[in-house]
Amino acid sequence: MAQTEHYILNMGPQHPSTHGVLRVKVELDGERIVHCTPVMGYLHRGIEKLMESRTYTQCVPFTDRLDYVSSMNNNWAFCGAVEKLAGIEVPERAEYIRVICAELNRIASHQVFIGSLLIDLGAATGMIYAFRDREKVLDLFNIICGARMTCHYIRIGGVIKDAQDEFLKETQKFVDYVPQMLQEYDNLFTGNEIFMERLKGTSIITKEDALRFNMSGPNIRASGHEYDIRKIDSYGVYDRFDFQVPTGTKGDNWDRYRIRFEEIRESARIIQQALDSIPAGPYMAKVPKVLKPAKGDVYHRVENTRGELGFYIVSDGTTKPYRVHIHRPSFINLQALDTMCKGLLLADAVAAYATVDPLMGEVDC
Amino acid sequence: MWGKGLIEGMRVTWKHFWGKKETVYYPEEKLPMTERFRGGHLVLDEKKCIGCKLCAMGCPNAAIEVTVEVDENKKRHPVKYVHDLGRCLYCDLCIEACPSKCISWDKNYEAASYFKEDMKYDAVAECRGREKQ
Amino acid sequence: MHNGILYLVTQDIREALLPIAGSEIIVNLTIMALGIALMFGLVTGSALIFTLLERKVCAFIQVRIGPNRVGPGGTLQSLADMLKLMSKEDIVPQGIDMWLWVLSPALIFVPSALIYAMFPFDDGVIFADVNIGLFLILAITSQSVLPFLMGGYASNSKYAMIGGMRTVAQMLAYEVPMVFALMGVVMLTGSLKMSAIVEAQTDVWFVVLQPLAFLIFMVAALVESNRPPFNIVEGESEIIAGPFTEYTGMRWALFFLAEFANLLSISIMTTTLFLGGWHGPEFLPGMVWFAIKVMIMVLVYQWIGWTFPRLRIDHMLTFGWKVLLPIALVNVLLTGIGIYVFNWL
Amino acid sequence: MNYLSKEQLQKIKSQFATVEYDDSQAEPALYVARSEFLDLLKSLKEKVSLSFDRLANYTAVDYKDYFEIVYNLFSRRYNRWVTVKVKLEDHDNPEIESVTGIWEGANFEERETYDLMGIRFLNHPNLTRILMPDDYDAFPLRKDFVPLEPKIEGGELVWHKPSTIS
Repeated sequence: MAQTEHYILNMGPQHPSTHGVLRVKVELDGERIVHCTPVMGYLHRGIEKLMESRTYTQCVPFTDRLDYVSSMNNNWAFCGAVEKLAGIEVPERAEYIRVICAELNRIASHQVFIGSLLIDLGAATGMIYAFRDREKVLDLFNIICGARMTCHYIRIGGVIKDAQDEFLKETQKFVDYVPQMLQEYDNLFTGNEIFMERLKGTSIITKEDALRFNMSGPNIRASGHEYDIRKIDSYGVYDRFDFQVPTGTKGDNWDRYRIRFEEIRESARIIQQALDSIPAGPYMAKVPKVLKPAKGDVYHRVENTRGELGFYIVSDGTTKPYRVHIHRPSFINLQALDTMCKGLLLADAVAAYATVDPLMGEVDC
Repeated sequence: MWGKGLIEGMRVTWKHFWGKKETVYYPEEKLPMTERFRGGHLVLDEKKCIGCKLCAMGCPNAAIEVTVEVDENKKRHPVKYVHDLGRCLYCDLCIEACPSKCISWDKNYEAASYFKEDMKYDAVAECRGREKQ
Repeated sequence: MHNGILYLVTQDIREALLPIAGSEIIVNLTIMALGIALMFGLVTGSALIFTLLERKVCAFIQVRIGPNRVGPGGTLQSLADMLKLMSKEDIVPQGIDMWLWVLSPALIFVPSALIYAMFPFDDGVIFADVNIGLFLILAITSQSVLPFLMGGYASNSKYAMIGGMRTVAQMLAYEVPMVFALMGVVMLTGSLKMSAIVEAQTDVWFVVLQPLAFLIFMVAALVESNRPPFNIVEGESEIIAGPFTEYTGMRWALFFLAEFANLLSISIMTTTLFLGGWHGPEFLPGMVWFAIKVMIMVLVYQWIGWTFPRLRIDHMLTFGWKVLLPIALVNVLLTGIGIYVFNWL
Repeated sequence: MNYLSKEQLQKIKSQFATVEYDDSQAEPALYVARSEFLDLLKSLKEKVSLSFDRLANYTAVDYKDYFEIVYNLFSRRYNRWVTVKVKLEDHDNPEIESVTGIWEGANFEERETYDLMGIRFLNHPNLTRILMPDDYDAFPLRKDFVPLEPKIEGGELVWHKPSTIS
């Protein structure tokens, strides 16, 4: 029998659908994918190296640039690690503000996910709606810290500025708007038969595979493994809030989409509880101007919007970290891409990239 | 029934077609910036500045370059205060570091420029220009 | 006797010209030339208007304002776009099949423009009222697959190649149900002549008698003209722009023009075949009714396009062969029985 | 956040001859020799009483005269942590066995470490550069790293070692 050659297609780094500068080398047999290899490094800025030559305070703005759609969570991860290293106790109010901001950021990030998934499926209108609502969250950030994406708000020892009443009031308004917003998404595309058919049953990643590839975040939860660091290895004041960890059953694109959808709802619930019980008091611990943690190393992780974001920091007793390693969820999650895309059509591969939700700022670091 | 979701979706877009628009006519109509907004040029109050260079030291990306002169009363004054927008992270660390609270943002977000050289400006010169007006 | 306004005007011109030209052949040729010029003006003009319309409709659906800079309310935007495209550098990629590559954008416009000859715009206003009009339209539209394939093949680009291949697959899958859907209309009329089909809808529009065929036709027409949600040929998130990936400037504009000419032509076909063509209440001339209906159909097609996500190619082919074709066949059967019963009554 | 208890650490130490840890620390890291570390990791993962099923973090640190490989392990079942460290004394030619046989998910992280730190992993399925260009000839995260200078020569990008080290 005659053997046909496989068609090698380079998707990216400039491609309308790949998120940022992800390049995927796809081997095609007709329109079916035989093999796909992610190629990265186009956005490598060497943040780990840059941090080695900056003081701990100066490192925080660099974490904004990792996963630039969920900068609050990144700030929190780094600051949490440094606080652990230097033994700083964070005030109560700051912890609550952190939770509110991080969960708002989770909503915003998941909206980016929904938006980019929809544009990859060719529904530009849905994307605009998702981004329109994300804008409301960004406006909230603009009120509280003066920046929309690179917030640099959570600092070592607390938060830099107190949350104003205006912010809390506007947040309440947004939380009240969330159910209505999700209903509109449901009406426009969740119930849409074309959308369902494209997502259901495609690019399945089983629980075993997800564990094997060390995946985390919504991607592993969609496969049915309840692994949420907020729940199992709680940090901050997350243990005081009542929230569920939505899990999927099959681990297909549809599950990964629904998980994020439900997480927006849960995040809104957490924010509501935090708003109801936010205490008064200081928002910043007493932190020396020049921070000099003792010798040692620490690993601290938080549940970023994309999974488990961890900072491994080695201190040599000076004002600058000796070594920083960033455990980035998107980077690890990309390992599953080949398994997910095998045997699928090209159009599904695009949906698979979108549902794995890698963010190149974080992958390339 | 197959197709119900499609019709529901058509209804949503139909409603929005006639509904209120969210965007604005940009250059004519500008969104107001918040009180804490970080962006634009640094506004330097030349009189207040004590030339301690803490802002330049606090900057994580070396975007600020201050030249200081000591006058006859042994007081330090900034002669040049060059802020490079191309390097700036807008992280607010310089403003937080300032002991005399002499710098702030001008909140002008239209900072794009045609030439790379325009990204650098001297805040002292801008301050003097403002005073003349 | 026809009484369409345009027809009457043409007759006046003919009478005025006859003494000057002397010979009837010259008069006919002059009028023909005028008509062709008008036709091309209509096609290109409609493309300009539809670009703006498309962008405005899409903006309004997406809670945006849309183009608003060039001219009052952005009305001259498409003109500015056209000027920009014309002044662009003509980039010729390396390793292409030059002849096919150059021919493709030129040829793509031919079937799109050609079918306008068979459209009855008003009572008596039709360029070629041939007795196999509908058949000819279908035959010509199916030719549009060739330039796509040519462009895709000649571009020496992998995305373009996949796009070209997809065109063939979808064209095959949807041509057949479309023809069978239109069979119902033809059976009711008893003629393939376009004017006769419109005449037959004087009392009741075919959309009432043939609702199934109407829906099938709408879907198939969307596919034929590569409109979203069926724009898998140029599905921008998968294969950039399909066969047009390597084209720039004026060449790309020709593809663009053809796309909007196709949008107009499917709207005209829907109007003619199902919505009663130029028929409408007396207070407005037939021409105006026709234009209104076409415009509404254009808006409906754009509304559909901007609401749904794109289909996947295998779903689309399955839908065409396994759903639309059987329904179309059932429709033919039902129409046959209906006609028989009607005659028997 | 619990750390592995001292008793269990003691038990591990008794099983593996080269394991050492600082008893005075609250959360001491297990130092193990390269000859035994694969067995240790395997037993940490597979023993039911330990079941550290997740390689939460994996990295390497350059201490100028030696490298240290750090494994932060997490047990989902017992919600427990342990840190395992391996010292690589040979700074010029660091080599270690890959753990992809135990945790397949370490694949990318090991490639990253190879790319940025220059530690070679034996038995790794695909040990190529992942973030830096393929023809790059330096390891950025090492402490003695000097950036290479990119030059275009004959239409191709070539990386040059800087001639003068300042």
